Formats: sequence, C-alpha cells, structure tokens
Amino acid sequence: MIDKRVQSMAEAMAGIADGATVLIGGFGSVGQPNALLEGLIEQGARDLICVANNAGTGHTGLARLMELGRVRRMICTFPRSVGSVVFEELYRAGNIELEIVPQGTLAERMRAAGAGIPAFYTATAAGTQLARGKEVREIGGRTYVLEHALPGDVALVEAWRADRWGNLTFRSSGRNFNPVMAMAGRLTIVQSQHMAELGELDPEGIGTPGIFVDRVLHVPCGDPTG
Amino acid sequence: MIDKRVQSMAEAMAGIADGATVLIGGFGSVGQPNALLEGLIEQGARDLICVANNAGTGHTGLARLMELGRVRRMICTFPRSVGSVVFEELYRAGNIELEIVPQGTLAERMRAAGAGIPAFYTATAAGTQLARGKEVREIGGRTYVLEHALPGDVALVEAWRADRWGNLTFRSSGRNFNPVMAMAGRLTIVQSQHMAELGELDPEGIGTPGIFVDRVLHVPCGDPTG
Amino acid sequence: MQTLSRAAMAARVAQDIPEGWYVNLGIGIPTMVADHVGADREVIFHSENGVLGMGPAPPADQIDPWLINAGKQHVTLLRGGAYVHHADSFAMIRGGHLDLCVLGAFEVAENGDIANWATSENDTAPAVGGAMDLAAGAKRLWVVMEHTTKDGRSKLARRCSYPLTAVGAVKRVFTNMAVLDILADGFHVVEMAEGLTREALMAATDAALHF
Amino acid sequence: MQTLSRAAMAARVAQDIPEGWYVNLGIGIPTMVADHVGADREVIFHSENGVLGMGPAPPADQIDPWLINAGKQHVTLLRGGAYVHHADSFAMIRGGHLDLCVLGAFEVAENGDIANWATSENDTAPAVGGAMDLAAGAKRLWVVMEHTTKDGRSKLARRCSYPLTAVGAVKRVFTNMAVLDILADGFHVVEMAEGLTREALMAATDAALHF
Repeated sequence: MIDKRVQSMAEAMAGIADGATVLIGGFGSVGQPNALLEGLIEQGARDLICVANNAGTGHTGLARLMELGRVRRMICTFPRSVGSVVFEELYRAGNIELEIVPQGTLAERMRAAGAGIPAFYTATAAGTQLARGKEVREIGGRTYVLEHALPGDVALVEAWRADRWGNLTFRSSGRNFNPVMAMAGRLTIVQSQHMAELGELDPEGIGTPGIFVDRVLHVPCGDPTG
Repeated sequence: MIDKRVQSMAEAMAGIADGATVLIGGFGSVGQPNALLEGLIEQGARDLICVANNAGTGHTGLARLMELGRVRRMICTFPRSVGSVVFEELYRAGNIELEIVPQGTLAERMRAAGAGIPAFYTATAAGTQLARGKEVREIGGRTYVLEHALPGDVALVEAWRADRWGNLTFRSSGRNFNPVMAMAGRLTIVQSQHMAELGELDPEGIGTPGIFVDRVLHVPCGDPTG
Repeated sequence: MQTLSRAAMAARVAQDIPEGWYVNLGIGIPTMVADHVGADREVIFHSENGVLGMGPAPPADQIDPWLINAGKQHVTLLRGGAYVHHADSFAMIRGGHLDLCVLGAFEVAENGDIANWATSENDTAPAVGGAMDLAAGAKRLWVVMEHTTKDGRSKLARRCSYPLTAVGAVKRVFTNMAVLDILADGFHVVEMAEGLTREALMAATDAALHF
Repeated sequence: MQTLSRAAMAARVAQDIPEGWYVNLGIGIPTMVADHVGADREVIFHSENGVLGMGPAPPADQIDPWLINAGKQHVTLLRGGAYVHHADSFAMIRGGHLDLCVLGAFEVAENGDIANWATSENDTAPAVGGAMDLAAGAKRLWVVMEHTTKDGRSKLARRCSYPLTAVGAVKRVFTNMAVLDILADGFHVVEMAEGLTREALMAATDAALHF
C-alpha cells in the first residue's frame, strides 16, 4: 500500500542535508508551512538556500532559521516586509546573501523545474538591473531575458486536505506558491490541516496530484494569523 | 453585466479570418468541439492553420474542413489515426502541409503562448529528426532544443459547464488540451454541454478561469461517441 | 489651485475603466480604485497571489483568514471568482490577459519607463514583488501617483533616475494635478485639475508637456 | 526453444515494477503490463491525456464515454486518481516525475537509442504522439518488444537504422527471448527464455551481448 503519511516531525524532516535548497510555500501568513519550518529548525540542517516570497517576519519560522545562522542565501521577491527585522539586520551586516527575483519569474522558474524546462525567456525585468548579467534575446521584436529553472532539494508545503497518495487540495489564497513548489521539490514534504480517505478528494479539483508529493504530516494548526 | 454567452453559432464564429491559426481541443473523440467545427465549416474561413492532436477522422468536423480545401497546414502529434482518410489523401497528394510536434511539446508551446513565454528549452526530440533546423543548447550537461510559443488566433474548446464570465469546468479526460488552448487563443470560443449560474462553479475547481475565454455557446451535444 | 485628494485620484482612474476589463491594482492608491468602480459596471479584479474575481474588504466579523490579496489585506471573492496557483496567476499577467494594471511609482519618464521598486542602485534589500511582471505583462499599464514628491520634485521626468521596473511600459499617468497619456513624443495632457493653469503644471513637471 | 507470448512478456515486465512507482505504459504490449501487476502492489498508472491513477478497462455496461486513455480505450479511475490538462500531464512526464515508462519499439540500440515512431526518413505523415516526451522525460525507459521482426531481423541493433525517438534513453529491454539491461558497454543479458541457448540468442541479435 502506498502511504505517504508520516507520523512524526522527525520522520517528515529525515534526510534534509546541509546546503540544501529549501522551497517554502505561502504568501503572507496564508498557506505557510509553519510547523515544518519549526521542524526544520529542530532538525538542524544548515548552510541552507531558502526560497520564499518573503524573508520571514518576527522571530519564528523562517526568520528564526535565519537568526540561528542556518540560512546562507535567500531567494525571494519581497524581503522588506513589515517585521522582516532578522533578515534586514543579517543583510545589513553582510551575513546573508540575497537574490531578488520578480514574483512571476520566481513562480515560473519553479514551475519550469517541475515541468522539465531548464530555461525559458521572459519579458519581465528586461532592461532593468535584475536582468544584469543575464542573457537577453530579441524574439518577434521584443527583448526577453533568459531565466533558468529553480529546483529545490526540498519543498515545504501547506495543504488544506491530503490523502495517503499525497493528493492535496488548498484553501482559497492558501494555494499560492504551494503547488508550484510541490512540483519543483525533489523531496516534497507537506503539512496538511486535514486528512482525507483515498477517493474523498474530487479528482476534478485536486490542486496538487500525489505524484509531486513525498511525505504528508497531519498538522491541524488552524487558521492563519497576522 | 459581463456576459460571454452567445446565442447563435453565427455569433460564436464571427470574425474568424482567412489564414487564421485555429487551435482545436479534444483528444480522441473526448472533449472535441464538434459543433464549433461544423460552425467553422459553415462560417467559411479558409487557408487555415489547424492545431490539434490528430488530423481528423471520417468526413466530419476537422476532416470535412480539410476535405473542403480550407486547411493549408496541419500542426499535430498523430496524423495517422484510424480513419484519417481525408488527411492521408491530401497529404499524399501534396495538398496539405504537415508539422509534426511531440505531444508534450505541442501542449507546452501553447501553454507558453498563454503564459507570455516566447520560447523555452526541452529535452524532448533532442537528437531526433524533429529537432532538425532548431537551435540546441547544452544546459547542465544535457542537450535541449529551443521551442517557440504557439499562439492561436482562435481556440475552439469544449467544456462540461460554463458560466457567463466564461469560467469552465471539464469532465474527466475531456479536459486534455482544452484549458491549454483556451489560454493560447487570442479569441477563445467555447461550446459547453451545460450552463451554470455565476457562483455555481466551485472556485477551487475551475479548470479554465474566464479570463481566458471570450465566447460561450451552449451546446448540449451529449456523450462522445467513437 | 485645487489638486486632487488620494481618493479623488483613485476615483478618476476608476472612471476610465470600462465594464468587462480584467484589472490588477497595485498597493497604495491603486488599491483604492476598486472602491470607485460603480455597481453599474462589472470589472474583474485580479490579485497576484492567485485570486481572480476579488471583491471588497469584508466586514470585520466576516473575515475569512485564508483570503488575502497581494497587499496581504483581507478581501472577499465575488461569485464567479476562481483560485489559482502562483504560476497560473502570473501566466495571466505575463501572457497579456490583464486588460489593465494600475501601479504607483516613484518616477515615470516621458518614454514610458517606470521606476517604482527601488530608490537607489545601492538600496539595501530592495523588494520587487510582482511589479516587474505586471508592468511588462499587462496589456496596459497606468500609473497613479502624486505629481511631485513631498519636497516638491517632479515625479514625471525626461528619464528615470531610479532603477527601472520596466522599459517603455506606461500608457497613462493619473496625478493629483493632471491626467497624461504617454505617446511616442512624450507626455500629452488629457485633463488638468480644476483651476490649475498650464504654467503651474509645467512648473511642477520636469519633462515637456504636450497640450 | 520456448519464447514468451505477448502476455508472458507483459507479465515479465510487471514483475520488475515495485509498489509505489508512477508508470506510463505505451500502446500495444506495454498496455497489457497493467493487467499483470498484482493486487498486492499499488502502482499508479499515468496516461498522457491527463489521467493519473488510471484503473483497468470497465465492464461493457459501466463504460464512462468521457474517460479514455492515450490509446483511446475506455478505462477507469482508481480512488485517489486525478484529472489534469495536457500541459500539466506532460509536466509530470518531462519533469522526471514518472518512475517508469514502458514503450514498444521498432529498434533499440546498444547505446540506448530507441526508434519507435517512423520506419523511414521519407515516411508519409509519421505520427509521434507522446513517445518522444516520454522517452526523454521519464526517470527510466524500458522497452518491451519481440526480439526480431516477422521476417527474422534483429530489433536489437548496434545502431538504430530508423529515425530516433530519443538518444541513449533505454535502460532495459524485455523481449520474447530475453531481458537485457543497457549499460555503458551495451546489452547485458539479465535472463533468457527457458531452454534458449546463448548461441541462439546471439544468432537472433544484431549486437554484442554481455552474459
């Protein structure tokens, strides 16, 4: 029997290596895999490259991971959120690297990784400093930038419902980066608010098919706050 | 009030020009916009480039359009289906052009068109005769082929349910190329088995959001046959 | 001289949005535009985080904590709305499916360049979000912003001095002083705030104006 | 000498598929493989036309006319199955998410090249379908085919003579005579049909064999 459910956080985190690229779902406080981030803090992997829309807030989760000196490089679109105090301080002190990526390019680079597209052209950022050092090309009279796939060694995802095959549904704007990161992770680990029996999830409405998921931990952590 | 519903086939077909590239949904007999194809035959546009998985069967729909000499070029993955008699004869006589595209590359080229990606790299077809004349590039030690977006002037789509904003759901394997072509069409025309009131379709399970749809015609044509 | 309030600027933008358009509104004054599209027109609002058919903010007792917009504010979903993931959401943007994006800006140049994400080449940790995707991807980019900075410097410029968000993208600018189209030869004044003279507008603008 | 029937070849392939794999089966003998994966193992079958978790053919009176596989045969969906569109379906393929693809072939070469879509450079209207995507995209490509053509020519070759489907992609070949792995130095015989001699296998094979 295929059963991707794991029973403990330790089991969920097993094998995440130092130096790993970790994709972290969520947008704002919605759809963030907070429990898995706490698990990763506990697990101990360091020298990480973290990919997320923001660079953490307060002193928990991703921010805490940074504060502990475990994040070498942050790849994100918007590091300067209210409350990104840990990142700001580390960055100003030169203790963390930053790669700023336009939000759609970030999503598409991960989708490309998941879809076996090593590189693609986009008009986003053409003519701006975020295109510096990147190959550009005219196609049909417009200038495009070559962007490369961004795979993760690990993807941390929050879902609304999950079954033992790893099929996921999401809730409302909790979907955001989660399905894209699930595709792009070599090891995709999910925390799910609810568990479903196989066959309970409507096959027409599955947000992430189980083929993209490796482990599911049931974490009924309730509504996002903040 | 936004209302993408049209009341007649003539209204659905209005403005399709000679020389248009027409994307035609469906895989096998499932999800094929047969009524719209009949409408296109009636409408009269000629010198068309048609994009579909197959090259028509029997003497109706796409095959009939070809038989009438209205298709200049066929872009497809599998022209040689049982019953592709019209295409085979036209092709052998040199009366129709053929571009064979691997199925995944065809889908991705249309998805790229819909997503504003003018070109992308894929390993599919690398080292084969379908890569001839195409740019290749080594990325990370593997050889990839550069493929370009394939937009349609028109996309003909079959849906299971549709509302007045053009939101669509599909049924089972009737989904296939339809959502991808809906994204890639500059003018996307839908025949839908059923109509829904706005708000009836689950926002978590919409196969094609209305932003990709221009016109919806209610065609309760029943189950696919063959 | 009467210049427009932020609310009046938002209302002025709303006036130009016809029924049926798909529209993404940036943070700040642009977000306020939605409140000024009357019930007589159906306009479909898109948010980068995968919300299409976004409705107004809910009453405090009806907040769905799972439903936020790109500005991280609680919003609602209209009937006919849909949720998608980030790659699909930006496919809508990048693929040219949005009829309009309205952004704020630090500067807009007469060649349509826009700078709205970083105020210096050496900015510490600049934040771009979806601005570059929206500016490059939408069918039309409009900017709504104050005509001048707080210290009186023109935000309309011959060339942008700040790092660019996109090249040649802006089609129309709404300020507290005027509405201007950007054509091949630069800024064209479409209308001016009531009581404002051409001379006053020219004095406040660091670029040539066509009347 | 006893060579394997088509059903026995399919069964032999099935024997090597462990529980939990995501598998795409090509048309012909590969399709038959599913019938030989016992109820003791959960294996998830994928079909290019957007069906993940495909089950066996339904009884005639329970056919859902909307549910077909890539071979256009009526199939079923298992509990836990999902429908996706063509771009998402091929993202699974191209992105390396399928553990295995099993295809038929005209020829397989000792360097792993496969030819299975056209029998001549001048083929009229050759049909490729999803074969090239599957061959290039799946984690593993296995081929199941007769060892020789009807007129006795070896389908295992030093180099393919027909137009290629993919370069260096095949990892294992199942024929009616043998199971062979393809390693850096060519074909390695894993097992042979009962009663078949090495000499007979070598005589039927137009490539070097490692035993």
